[in-house]
Amino acid sequence: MQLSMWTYEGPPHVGAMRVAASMKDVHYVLHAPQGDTYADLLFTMIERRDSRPPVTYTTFQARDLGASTADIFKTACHDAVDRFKPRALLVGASCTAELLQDDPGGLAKTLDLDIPVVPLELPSYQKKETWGAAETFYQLVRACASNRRRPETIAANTCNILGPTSLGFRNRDDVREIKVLLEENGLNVRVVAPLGASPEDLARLPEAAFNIVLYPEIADTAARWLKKAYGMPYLSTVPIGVSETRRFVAEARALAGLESVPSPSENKDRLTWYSRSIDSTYLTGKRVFIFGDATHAIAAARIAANELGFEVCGLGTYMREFARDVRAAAKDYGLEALITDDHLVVEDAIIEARPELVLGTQMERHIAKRLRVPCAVISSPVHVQDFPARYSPQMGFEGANVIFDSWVHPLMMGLEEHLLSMFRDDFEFNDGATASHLHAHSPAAASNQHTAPAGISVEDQITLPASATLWTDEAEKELKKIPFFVRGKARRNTESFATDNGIHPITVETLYDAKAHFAR
Amino acid sequence: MQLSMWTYEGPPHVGAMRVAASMKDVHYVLHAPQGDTYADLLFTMIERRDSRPPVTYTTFQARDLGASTADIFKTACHDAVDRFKPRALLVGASCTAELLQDDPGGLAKTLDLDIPVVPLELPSYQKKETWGAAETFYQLVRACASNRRRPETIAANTCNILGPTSLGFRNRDDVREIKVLLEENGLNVRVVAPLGASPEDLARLPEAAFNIVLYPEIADTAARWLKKAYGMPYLSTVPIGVSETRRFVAEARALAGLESVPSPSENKDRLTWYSRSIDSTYLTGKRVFIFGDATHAIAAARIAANELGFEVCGLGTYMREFARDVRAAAKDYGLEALITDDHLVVEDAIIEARPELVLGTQMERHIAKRLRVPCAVISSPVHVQDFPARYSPQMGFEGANVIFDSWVHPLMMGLEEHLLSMFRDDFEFNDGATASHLHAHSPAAASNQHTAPAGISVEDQITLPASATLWTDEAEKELKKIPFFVRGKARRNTESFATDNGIHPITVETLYDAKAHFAR
Amino acid sequence: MNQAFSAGCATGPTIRERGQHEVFCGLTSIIWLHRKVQDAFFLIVGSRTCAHLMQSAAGVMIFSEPRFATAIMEERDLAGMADMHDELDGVVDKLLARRPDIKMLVLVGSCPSEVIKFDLSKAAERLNRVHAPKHRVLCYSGSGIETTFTQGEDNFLTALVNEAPASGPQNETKLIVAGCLPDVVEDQFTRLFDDLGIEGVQFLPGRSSAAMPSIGPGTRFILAQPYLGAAAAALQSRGAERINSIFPLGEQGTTAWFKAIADTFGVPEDRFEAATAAPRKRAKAALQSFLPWLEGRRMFFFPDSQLEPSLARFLHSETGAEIIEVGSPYLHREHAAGELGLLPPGTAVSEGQDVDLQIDRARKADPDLIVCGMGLANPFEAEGRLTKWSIEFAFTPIQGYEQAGDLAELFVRPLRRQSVLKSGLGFEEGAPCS
Amino acid sequence: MNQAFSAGCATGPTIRERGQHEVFCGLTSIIWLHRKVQDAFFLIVGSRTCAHLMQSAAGVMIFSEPRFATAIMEERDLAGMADMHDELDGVVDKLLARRPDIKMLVLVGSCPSEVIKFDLSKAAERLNRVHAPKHRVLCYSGSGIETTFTQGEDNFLTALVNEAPASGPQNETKLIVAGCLPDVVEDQFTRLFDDLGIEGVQFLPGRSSAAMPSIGPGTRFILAQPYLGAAAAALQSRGAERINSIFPLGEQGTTAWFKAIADTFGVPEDRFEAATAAPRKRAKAALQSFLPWLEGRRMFFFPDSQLEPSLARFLHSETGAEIIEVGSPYLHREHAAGELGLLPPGTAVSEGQDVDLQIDRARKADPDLIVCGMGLANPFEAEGRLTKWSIEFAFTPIQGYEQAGDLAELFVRPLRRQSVLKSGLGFEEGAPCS
Repeated sequence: MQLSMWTYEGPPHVGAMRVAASMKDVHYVLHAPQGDTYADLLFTMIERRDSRPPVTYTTFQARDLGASTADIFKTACHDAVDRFKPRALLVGASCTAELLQDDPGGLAKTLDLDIPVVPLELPSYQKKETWGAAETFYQLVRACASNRRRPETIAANTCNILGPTSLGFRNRDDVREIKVLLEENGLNVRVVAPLGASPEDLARLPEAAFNIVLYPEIADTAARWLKKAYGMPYLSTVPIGVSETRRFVAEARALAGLESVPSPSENKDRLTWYSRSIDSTYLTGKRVFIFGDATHAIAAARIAANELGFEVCGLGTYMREFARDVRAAAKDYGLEALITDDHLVVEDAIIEARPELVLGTQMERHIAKRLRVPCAVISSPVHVQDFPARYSPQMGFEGANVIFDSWVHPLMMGLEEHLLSMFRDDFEFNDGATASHLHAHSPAAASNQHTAPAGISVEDQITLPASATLWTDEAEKELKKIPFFVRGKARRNTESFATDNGIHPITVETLYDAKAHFAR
Repeated sequence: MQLSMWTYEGPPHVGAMRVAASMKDVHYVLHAPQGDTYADLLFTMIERRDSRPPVTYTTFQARDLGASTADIFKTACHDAVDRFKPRALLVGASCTAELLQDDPGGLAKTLDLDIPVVPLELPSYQKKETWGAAETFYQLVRACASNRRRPETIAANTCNILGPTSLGFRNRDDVREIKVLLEENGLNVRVVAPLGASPEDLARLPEAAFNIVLYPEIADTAARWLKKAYGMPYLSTVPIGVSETRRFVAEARALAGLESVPSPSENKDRLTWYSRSIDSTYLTGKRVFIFGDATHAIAAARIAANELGFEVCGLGTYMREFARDVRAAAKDYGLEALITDDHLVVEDAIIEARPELVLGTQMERHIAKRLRVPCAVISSPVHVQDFPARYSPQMGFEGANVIFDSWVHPLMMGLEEHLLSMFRDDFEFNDGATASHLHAHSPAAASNQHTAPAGISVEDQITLPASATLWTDEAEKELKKIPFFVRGKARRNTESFATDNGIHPITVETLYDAKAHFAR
Repeated sequence: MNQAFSAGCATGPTIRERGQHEVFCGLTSIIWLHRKVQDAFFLIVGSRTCAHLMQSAAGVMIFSEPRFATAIMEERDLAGMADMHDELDGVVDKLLARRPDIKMLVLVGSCPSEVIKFDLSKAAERLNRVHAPKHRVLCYSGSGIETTFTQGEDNFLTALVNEAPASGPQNETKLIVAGCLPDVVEDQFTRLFDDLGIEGVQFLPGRSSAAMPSIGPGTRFILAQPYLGAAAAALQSRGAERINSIFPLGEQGTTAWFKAIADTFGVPEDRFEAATAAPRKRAKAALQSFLPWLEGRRMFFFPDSQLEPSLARFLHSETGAEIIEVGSPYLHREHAAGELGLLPPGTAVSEGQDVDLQIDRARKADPDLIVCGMGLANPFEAEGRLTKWSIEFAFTPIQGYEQAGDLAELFVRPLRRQSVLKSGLGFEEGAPCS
Repeated sequence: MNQAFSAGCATGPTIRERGQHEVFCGLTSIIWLHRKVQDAFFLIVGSRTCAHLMQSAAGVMIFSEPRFATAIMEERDLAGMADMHDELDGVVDKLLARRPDIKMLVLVGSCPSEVIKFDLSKAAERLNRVHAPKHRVLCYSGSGIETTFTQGEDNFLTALVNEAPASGPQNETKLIVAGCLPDVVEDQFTRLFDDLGIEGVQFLPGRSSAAMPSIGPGTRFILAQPYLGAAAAALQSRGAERINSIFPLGEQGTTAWFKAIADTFGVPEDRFEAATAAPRKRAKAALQSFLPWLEGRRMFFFPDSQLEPSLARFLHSETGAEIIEVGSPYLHREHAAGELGLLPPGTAVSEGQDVDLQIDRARKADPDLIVCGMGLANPFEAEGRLTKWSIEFAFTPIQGYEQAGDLAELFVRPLRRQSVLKSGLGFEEGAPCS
C-alpha cells in the first residue's frame, strides 16, 4: 500500500484509452464501475476533443456483483459494436473489474464478432498509464500486422512514425513538424501511428523500409516486435533540440540511403543565434533542475547544458521503466538521477538543489511556483495549458525555438521580479512613501501589498531551514548588498563553505572567504 | 515643453532608421551628435540584428559648431557611399542637427553621387517615430517608383504587401503568415516593402495589380500616392482575428477577380473552437482595457468583443494621427476613446476602468504588473520579448491562435493566483500553521512570505482610494465570502450603487441590494 | 445509502435506465467536503484509478498539499503477501506523523476495497483505539459501485450522524440544517434564522470536527440538499424529525423552505413577512433581467448530482423555461416529490442512465441548453449545441435568496456567450474543430 | 569638462580619431546617478530623442516611476511662441507638485538645449529663488556634443563640488573618495579605512543630497573613477589636494590605491599589512581560477567609459592577457598615466573614434575578445567573434578586493559560454542567423 497525494501517471487502462482515442475505427470496451468514466474528461476537457473518446464502460454496480457482471460485459460489447461499428475492438478491465476475474478477452471471444478483438491484460496493481499505452499499442500492432507479407521491393526512403498519442505532450504539433522535416529531406512517411491511424494503417506498417520511434515510452515495444517479425530497422533518436534534430535527420537519411546534407529548414533554427547573441550571456551557468518523463527529461538536460549553457543541478524521471537511461544521462552531468513517482520526494530534491530554473511537469511547476523559482513545463502529465491553440512543437527546429522561448521567458520574468526587489530600498518602493505616483493615489496599505512580492527572492525561499540562524546580522546585511542575480549562489556557497570548514556563525569575512574560494 | 517620463514613440529619425534598416542596399546618413548612436542598439539588441543598421552618424561635437558641421556631413556621405555602396541614400538630420540648419538634402546634392539621394525633412519637434517611418517610406517609394511605366497588361492576381518594417510588432512573422495565406488563395505577391525590399523592388511596385496595406500607420501615405500616380487600388483591411482574416481574404480575392471560397488554411483556425469550447465560458464578459497603436488596438477590441466574448471597458491609442479611427471604434463599445501619449494618463484610466485584463504595450504591461492585473502585449513600442524565437504572428489564422493563447494564458495564471488566494483561509495556508508539508520544513517567516501574494487580489489592488472607508466591517467581511472570481465586480457595482443612491456606509444589505440591482 | 424509488407524481412515467452511467462516483464529493471541514483528512483506500480520478476532478488544487490522499493497494496486498490491515496502519502512521494537525481522519471505501470486502469499520475501530481522541477515525464508502457523486456526502453525513452526541436538554439542538452549504450561504441563513427568532440551529456538517451538531428526540432537521436519503434516515433513527419542503433554490424554493421551518417553529406570519420581504424582493429583482434569456427555452438535464429536479423546478416556475427531460442518477421518492410535483404534467423524468440512448434523445429533442457533465459537454458543443457543466451547480453558491440571480446566470451564460460569438465568429452548427 | 591630452607614456603612439563615435552621451550616467542619490531628481531639458535614449538605455527600469524625466522642447518653444524659461518653470512646478519629496532637482543640459544656448544656470538660479531650500536646484550639461557617457557624472560631481560647503575645523573632511561606487563597495572601503585608522572619509556623491561632503584646504581627495577630470579640477580649485594612484580595480590596483592613501595619512606599514593581508589573499585566490581562461588571450577595447586603460592594465598585469588596442573616448593625460604606464610598451592606444576604421582594425587583429558597446556586440558575434558588453563595467560592482574575481569573471563569461555552446550546437564562425 502506497500513500499518494498526487500521481504522475494514471492506471494502465487510461493508457489503453489514449491509444484507442488516438486511432480511427477502434473501440474499447472497458469492464469498469461508473466512477471510471471520469477518464472521458481527460480527452474532452484537457485536449478539448470534439467527440467522446471511443470507450464503452460496463458501469456495473454492487448489486450486479456475482453472476451478472459477465453478462453486462457481453451486452456492452454487442451494443458498442452495433452502435460504433469499429474495425477493431479492444477489451479489458479496470482495477475493480480485474478483481472480478470475468476474463473480458474470453467473454469477447464467445461473441463471434466479425472484427479483430484484442484482449488487453493490464495489471492495474502493478503497472501504470504509459506502460498500458505501450502494451496496448503493441497488442494492436501485433493483432493487425501479424502474418502480413513484407513486400519484396521496398523504397528505401519509406518510413513510419510510431509513438504519438492522444494526451501526449505536444505530440499533435511534433508530428506535423517532423513529417515536414522528413519529407523535405526526401523521406516518404507512410503511416503515423497510433495518432490518426486506423487498424488498416497498422496492417500496412511492414510495407515501409523502416520505423521511426518518436516516443520510445510508447512505441519501443511495438518497434522491437516489428523488427523481430519483419526485420524492420528502427530509428530512436529523439529530435528534440538543435543538435539532436540534426543527428536525427542525418540518421534518417542514412537509413534511407541518402547522403548527408543540411536540412532546408535549418534556416528556421533561431535557438542557435538567440543562444549565442549577447543578451543570452546571462543564461550561462544557471542552475536547472529537470524532472519528467524519461525522453523529455534526457533531452531537456542535453539542451540545457549544451545549447543554452545552463548547469544541470538535478535530473530525474517518474518512469521506472526508463530509469537506466536517465541514470546514464545524469552521470554526464555528475549527478545521481532521481527516480521516483512521489512528488513530495521531488519537492525535497528541488529544495535541496536550489535551482534557478525548474523544468518539469505541471507538478513541478506548482512546486516551483510555491518556491518562487521560474519554471517551464517539458513533459506529461498534461494539463489544458499543454494544448495551446498555437503551433507549439517540442521537436525539430521550430520545437527548439519554442523551447528557447518557453525556458528563457520565465527567467526573464524572474529577472523582472528581482529587479523589482532590487528597487525595494529605493524610497519610491518603501512602505508608506508618498513619493511615487501610485502611492500618492493609493492607501498606504495597498502600497505595502505592492511591495510584498518584491521582498521575496529565490534565495530567501529556498533557504535551508536552519540557515537563518547561521549568519551574523552583519553578514546577513552584507549578503543583501550583493547583486541580486548572484545572491542566491553566494548564500549557498557561503553556507557550504562554512559547513566544510566548521565555521559558525558566518561573518562578513566568511562571506568573502567563501566568495574567493568558489570563484570560478 | 512637455514633461515626459517614458515615451511610446521615438523621434521621427528613428522611424526613418527603421525603414532604412528594413531594406537592402539603402543607407542613411544622419546628421546627429554622438549620443544619437544609441538608436543602433534598438536593432542589434531588441531585434538581435546580426549586422549594424545601415546608418552613418556625423557625430559632430561642440567644437565643430559653426562652419565645419556641413563639411563633416559631406565627408560622412562620401565615406558612407564608398564603404557601403548603397543603391539609394537617405539623408537627414536628428533633432540637434535640425537646429543647425545645415540642409543635408542640399549638401548631398552638391556631392554628385551616382545614386538616388532622398532628402528627409522630419520635423523633430513636431512629429514622432511612426510618422517618420511613414514619411520615409513614402519619400523612398516616390524617389524609386516615380515616372515608371505601369505595364499595359497586369495579371489581376498580382499584389504587393506594404508596411512591414524592422522593429514592427511581429511584422517578421505576419509577413510569412500572410504571404502563405495569399498564395494559397491564388494571389501572387510581387514585392514586400519596406521589409526585405531593395530600391529596385520599390521601382517594381507599379507592376502589380494592387497593393495590400498591412500596416496603415506605415504604408498608408505611400499607398495613396501609388493610387494617385498609377491608379493602383489598395486593400487596407487588417487581417487580425478570425473574422477580419476571412474578410481580408474575401476582399483580396475580389480585388484579384477570384470568386469567394474559404481559405485552405481555415482548418488551422483553433480560436473559433477554443473560444466556443466550454472551458472558455468563464471568459464571457471579462472586462478588458486596450491601448496601443491604432491598428492593433482596434483589432484587439474587435477580437475581444466578438471572438472571445469579453467586455471592452477601455480603448485608446497614443497615435494622434489615427485618433479618428480609434474614436469611431470606441463608440461601438459605448466608450470614449483615450487618445494620449502620456503613460501616466493611461495608468489613471486603467485604474478607473478596473479591468480584469489589460491588452497594451510594454508600458501597460508594467502598469498592469504593478496593479496585479493580467496583461498581454499587443503593440509596439517593442521589447526584446516581442521578438520571440518561435513563429508568433498576430495576423492570419495562426495569428488568431497565437492571440488566443497570449490573452487567455495570463487570465489562467491570474485564476491560479486567485485560487491560491481563495485558499488563504484554509488552515494550511495560514500564517505560522505547521500543517502542511512546506510549513513543517520552513521557518514561519518564510511561510508568511509564501502566503503574501495570495493575500493580494485584483479587487483589492484597483480599489478607489476612498473606498476602504465606505464599507462597514461586516459588509467588508461579507464581500470576502463572495467567490473570488466575481468579487471584484461585486465591489465595483456595490460602490457605484451606493454612490448613485446616496448610501453611506455600505452595509451587508447594500451589498445584496446592489447585487440584485446589477444582476444581468 | 440512498435508494431509488419511482417518483409517483404529476410528471410523466419515469424512464429507468441501467445502461452505461456517465457520472462521477461518490469519492468526488471529497472535493468539497475536505474544504468544508477543515480539520478532517479523507484517506481513500483504493487504487491508482481513485487517486487519478481525484486529481483529474480537482486539478486546480494541485498547488496545495490537499487534505485528502489515496492509500493505493498494490499487487502484494492483493496477493496476500501483505496483510492489508497492517499496511493501512502503516500508511495512517505515516500520514499522521506528517500531518499531526488532523483532528478527524476519514477512511473512505472505494470500488476495489468494496469488491475485496476490505472491512473499513474494523479498521476504523482499531485505529480509533490507537489514535483517538487526538485523531478521531471515521469511515464510509464512496465507491462507484454503490454511490454516485453527491451520495458520497450522504454517506459521510450518515457516518457523522451515527456517532454524533446526544442532544441534552441543557444544550438542545432545535434544528439541524443537513447538507453542505457554502459558508456565505450558511451565514445568510444564520442571519435569517436570527430574524425569524429561531434559536439552536446547527449545520451538518459543521465547519470543524468539533462543531458537529448533537442530536436528540427534540431535534428537527431539514435537508438543504436533495441527495441525503441515507443521512435523513440516520437522523430519523436518532429521533430527529424531518421538516418536509422543496429545496432552497430560487426565490420560491427558498421561501418555501424557510416557511416550512417557520411554521414548524410557530413563527408568526408578520414576522416571517418582515424577515423575508427585502431578500425576496431582491431575489425577484435579480431574476428579472435573466428572464428574457430563459423564458420558453427548452432545457435537457443529464443526471449528475440529484439536484436536477430542484433545478428543473426552479427553471420552470421562476424563469418560464421548458423542461424536456430531467435526468437524475437516483430519485428519492419522498424527498423529490415536492419538486417533481411542481413540474408540468408529462415532463419526462429519467432515473439512472443509458448514456448512448440519452444522447440520442437529447439530439432528437434538440433543446436550447443541455445540462451535462464534462465528458459530454464539448462533444455536444462541437455538434453546435449549447451546454452547461452540471458540476458547477455543486461547486457554486446557488442556494438562498441572494444567490437566486447567480443560479439563473449560470444557465444564461452559455446562451449569452453563444449570442456574442455567433455574430463575431459567425460559426454555424457543426463548426470546424481541430 | 574633461579635456583630451596625449598620454605620454610607455605605450605606443596614441591613435587619435575624429570619425563617427559610437558611444553614449553624458545623459546616460543619470541611470546610475539617480539610483545613487535617492532624493535627487534629474530633469533633462532636451528633445524626444533624449527621452527615447534614456528609455532605451534604461529599459528594464520601466516599471518604476523613475527619478528622472525629460522636459521635451516643442516647435512652439523653438519658434519663440513660448518663452522657454516660463515653460520650464511650468514643467518644474508640475513635477514638484507631483513629487514633493524631491530634495535636489538637477537640470541637465542636452545637445539641443546647448545648441540653442539655453541658459540652464540662469534657470537654476531663478528656480532656486523660488524653491530652495525645500528643493535645491542644480544644473550641469550631459549633452552629447560635449560629453561622453561617464563624463555626465564628471559634470554632475563638478556641479556638486562647486556648491559644496566649506569644511570647517570642527568637522573636517580629511579624505574625499570621488566617483560613484556601488554601496557594497563603499561599505567595504569604509571598513578598510576603519582598519587603517583613517577617519573623516567622505564619498562623493553621497547617498542623499544632505550627505554631500564639505571641502576645505585640509581635504585630500582620491579618484575612485578615472573619468573625473573636471571634478578633480574643481576639487583642486576648492583647495583639496589629489592623491595620485592607479584605480582600485583588481588586487594590485586596489592595493596601490589604498597604499597611496595610507602613505598620505602616514599609516604604518604593518598596520597596512594587517588590514589588507586577508582581502589581498582572497582577491588573489579568487583570480586564480580565472587565469587559465585569460592568460595569453588577446583583448581589444572599443571606447566607452574611460575605464578602458584601467581594465586593460588589470587584464595585463593580473591575468596575463594580451592587449591589442585600448580605445577610450578621452584620455586624461595625468589621471590615465599610471594605468598606461603599466601596459607593455607598444600597446596600441586610441582616443576618440572612427568606428568603421576601428571595426576594420578589430577584424584584422582577430582578437579573442572584443570589449564594445551594445550597438556593435551582436554584429561581431554574428561574425563568429566573441564580445563583452562594455556597459556592464559601469553597472556592476567591480572595484576593490572582494570584486577582483567578479571583474575577471565578466571577461571570462563569454569565453566560457563559447566553449560550452561550441560543443553543443557545433556552430562555426559566421553562424547562420535569422
